[in-house]
Amino acid sequence: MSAHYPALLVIIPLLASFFISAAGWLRPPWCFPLALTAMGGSLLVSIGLLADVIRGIPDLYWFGGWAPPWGIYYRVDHLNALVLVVISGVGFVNLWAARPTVDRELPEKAGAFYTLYVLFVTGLLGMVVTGDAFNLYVLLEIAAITGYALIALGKGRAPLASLNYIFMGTIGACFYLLGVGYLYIVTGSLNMQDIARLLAPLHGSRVVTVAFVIMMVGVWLKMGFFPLHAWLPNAYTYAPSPVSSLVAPLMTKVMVYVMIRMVMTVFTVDYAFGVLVLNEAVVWLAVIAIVAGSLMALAEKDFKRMLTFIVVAEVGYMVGGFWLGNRSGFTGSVLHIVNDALMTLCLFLAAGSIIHARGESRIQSLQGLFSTMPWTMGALVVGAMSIIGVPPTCGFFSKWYLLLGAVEGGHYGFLAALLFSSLVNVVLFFRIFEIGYFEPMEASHGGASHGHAHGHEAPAMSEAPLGMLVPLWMTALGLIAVGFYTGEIVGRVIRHAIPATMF
Amino acid sequence: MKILGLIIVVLVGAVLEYATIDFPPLGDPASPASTHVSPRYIEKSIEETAVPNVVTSVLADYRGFDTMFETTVIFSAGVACFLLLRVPPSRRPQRASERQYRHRLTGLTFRIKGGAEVSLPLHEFERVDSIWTPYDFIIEKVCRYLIPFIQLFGLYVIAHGHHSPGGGFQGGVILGASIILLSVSHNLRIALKRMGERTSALFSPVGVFIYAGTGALCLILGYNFLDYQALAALLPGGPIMARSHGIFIVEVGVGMAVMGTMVWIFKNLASLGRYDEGL
Amino acid sequence: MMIWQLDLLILMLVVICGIGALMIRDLLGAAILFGAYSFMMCLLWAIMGAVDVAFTEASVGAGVSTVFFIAAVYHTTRRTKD
Amino acid sequence: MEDILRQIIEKDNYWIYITLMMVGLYAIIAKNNLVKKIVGMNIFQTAVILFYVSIGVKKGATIPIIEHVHDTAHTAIHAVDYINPLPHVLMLTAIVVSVATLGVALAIAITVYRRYQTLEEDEILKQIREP
Repeated sequence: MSAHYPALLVIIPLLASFFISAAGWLRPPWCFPLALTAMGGSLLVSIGLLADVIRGIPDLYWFGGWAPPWGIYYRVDHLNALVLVVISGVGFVNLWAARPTVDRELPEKAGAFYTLYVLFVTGLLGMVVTGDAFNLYVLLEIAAITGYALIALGKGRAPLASLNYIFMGTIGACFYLLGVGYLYIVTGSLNMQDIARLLAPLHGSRVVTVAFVIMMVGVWLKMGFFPLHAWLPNAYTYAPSPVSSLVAPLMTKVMVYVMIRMVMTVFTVDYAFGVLVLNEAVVWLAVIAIVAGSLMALAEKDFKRMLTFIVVAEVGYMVGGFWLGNRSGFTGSVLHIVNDALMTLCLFLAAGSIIHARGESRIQSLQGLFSTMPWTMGALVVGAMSIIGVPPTCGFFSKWYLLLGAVEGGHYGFLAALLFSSLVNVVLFFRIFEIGYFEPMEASHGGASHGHAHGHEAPAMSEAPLGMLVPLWMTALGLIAVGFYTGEIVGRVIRHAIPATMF
Repeated sequence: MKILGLIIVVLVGAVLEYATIDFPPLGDPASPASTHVSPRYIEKSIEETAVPNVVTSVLADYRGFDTMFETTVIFSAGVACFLLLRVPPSRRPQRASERQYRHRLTGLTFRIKGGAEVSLPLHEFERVDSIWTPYDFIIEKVCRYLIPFIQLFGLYVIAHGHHSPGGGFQGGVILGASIILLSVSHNLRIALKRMGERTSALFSPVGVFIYAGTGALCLILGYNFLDYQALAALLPGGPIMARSHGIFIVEVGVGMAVMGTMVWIFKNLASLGRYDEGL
Repeated sequence: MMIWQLDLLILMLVVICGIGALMIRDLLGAAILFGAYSFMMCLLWAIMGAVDVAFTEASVGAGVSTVFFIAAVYHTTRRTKD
Repeated sequence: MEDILRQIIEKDNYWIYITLMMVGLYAIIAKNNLVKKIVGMNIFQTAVILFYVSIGVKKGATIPIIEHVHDTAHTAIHAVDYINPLPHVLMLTAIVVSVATLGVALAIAITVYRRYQTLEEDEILKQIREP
């Protein structure tokens, strides 16, 4: 049975999404359980795949029984097995937290919401595991279209933000498709490893250079890398909270993975770092991304919007880490994909439960949160520690590898940017803790919590529903657990993913 | 903003033009694209899948996995339009603010404001859209007689995808366009009587499920996903004919999915999700 | 690519319909011109030998997407400033 | 003059897809009306499709449908006289994706109109800045 794992990984959620859509019309109460089995099934299959990869069983799957350059094939190696587990894990945990909000805001359309949710995760899983360049474009479009629709569900400026996301996302996807077309016209094949084999003699030609540049611009546009990030803050802020806590942790990280896969497998490392002398410039771009992201986060008055600018800065970490070109930089970047997905999920889930209870997310309105919502704020503290990079949590270890890579690569600008952004994160989150802890809730501030007349008595606890707290605390504990297992993850998985030629 | 746009456009155009210098000349038979992978498709298509139209055999068999996700893209667009636009019946104002009726024989139209309940002998009156389009005998009658033949042509396109250009997508779109023509020529309510929202909303998942289900069936029968040889156990003819039948089943699934989705998107777009007065 | 004058005519018509669809001030006109642009693209592909793609573009491009545009413009405005 | 024109049309007409793509990109960036941007986005996608189809063109080759008579001996089919079918398959996917994106973009444009009563980007931003 395990030979079919790569196929099952994508087919279970795909078939489930058809049943959910039909159940939305025939048996509405079945929608959530079906979505849960879909996410649970793909999580189990991805853990099985990771186990296979660690045991050294290479997973190759030929679709339709055709050999690779003619048919499409899935290839699971050390790099994408890890990302698969993270995606299905985040999808599964976030589904629990999505239920209260969906039941409250879209009771009749829950079937459609869960269908798009499961299709979004299917698109991401397929993108990570595919070995065919054009198949990656089709799955990119599935994840994109479901993302546009889910983001446009929000209130206020959400439709306009989603429309801008559509324009930028389509330009990015079309640039990626054009890059695949330029490679196809010169090599004649669409299979990633086949292209790499045929590209070897052509490394000097203009077409390959332009294909590389277009693909990178397309992928950077989709991941919100600094100069091309204009769509990201509005899209993730105005989206409904279960959607932003699904899209923010996953979409940008998977696009970073696609960039790494393209550079490592299709263009091969010695072309990207040897022939092209771009990596210095890209690391400086990443430095600008980190600094600008952190400064813009400082200037924000809205809590959720501040988190989106932290996501922009984190994208700068991963891109800069990879383009340093040394082993610890690569390890830090891949480890940061895993850690940052968990950290961003924890922060956005906390923001979601605050908005669920308080109704608004302006920083000024977060007074007295420690007394009214102690559990949520507890998890937020763990998430903040991880973003800042405090040892027990996983954020510290990936930042440690990035710093190591910066020192080894002799890139002190990147080093300074990492330290600067960590300090800014400290300021950001302690500002919120200060408002949340020290400023008492004014009696006049009605809101969800019914403050008593004489303010000094602690206002009653108006915690987010249990359905949102359990996943939040699972993620927070997951942050600490992943922190402890970093040695395992790096030693058994990431170390094998590093290409031999990387010095 | 316009100058920034111009600069970006000229820059990107220059980069793209710079690359075309190294392209193989247009239409050259020895270019890598037409010598590396595609000769096998052309030469082996009849041998392996007994389908003369090479595009259909590559679409549904060699690269069938792509097409399954492509049908999922269409399906997700249909669900997305429903999610964004559909106004659930419970939230709509109870009575439509203003309704128009036309007397069939004399052609007089009555506008009833304030949603008052009026008892009209309905066989003599017919409801008309608020933005009233003049009743046109020619359009209604021609479309009424034309639509069945368009649908027949759509089914032909799906069925004949093996031998002539066409297949699931084109046939599905033509079938969807026939329902859209019905809604545009008459009014949305007549189109809804012909194909209700529930039918079109169930057509698209069932269509894509036929595609993915055939693939899963091959998985259950022991072969790889979407390997139609496995269907030889169920269908007459050897493994090659099984592939041809597999491609046909998949094309029917795609046709159903695309038809259901096109009609579903049109209904949501044309009536802003209220399903009473549309284009 | 048989008669090159015919190709030149269709190429010019494609570019003219494309730019026309963007320059025209009335959105309904833009939708119609976009339908014409799709039909010209379908002719171009039929000449290039891509019959399946031409068939799809004719039915999907000229057929359905023009109706979607008109349905959208029907519910919004035809007026544009630029 | 004539052979120059012929050379431009026959030999390398890649300039056509670059012009269309730049028209589409300019429209997305510079146009003020949202529906005009959607038209520009669609032109941008059709330009990429045109590039892929022009890869598959083969001089002196017929359409990729093999007319074969069932009973005659299996005459050898050589790939030179049939057009490359692979770009056509890829572009069926791209056309379907462009229609799906068009449907979702128009649905969102309608919700934007219902909320702000205008499709002009500057008027919408003015409404957002002073509520």
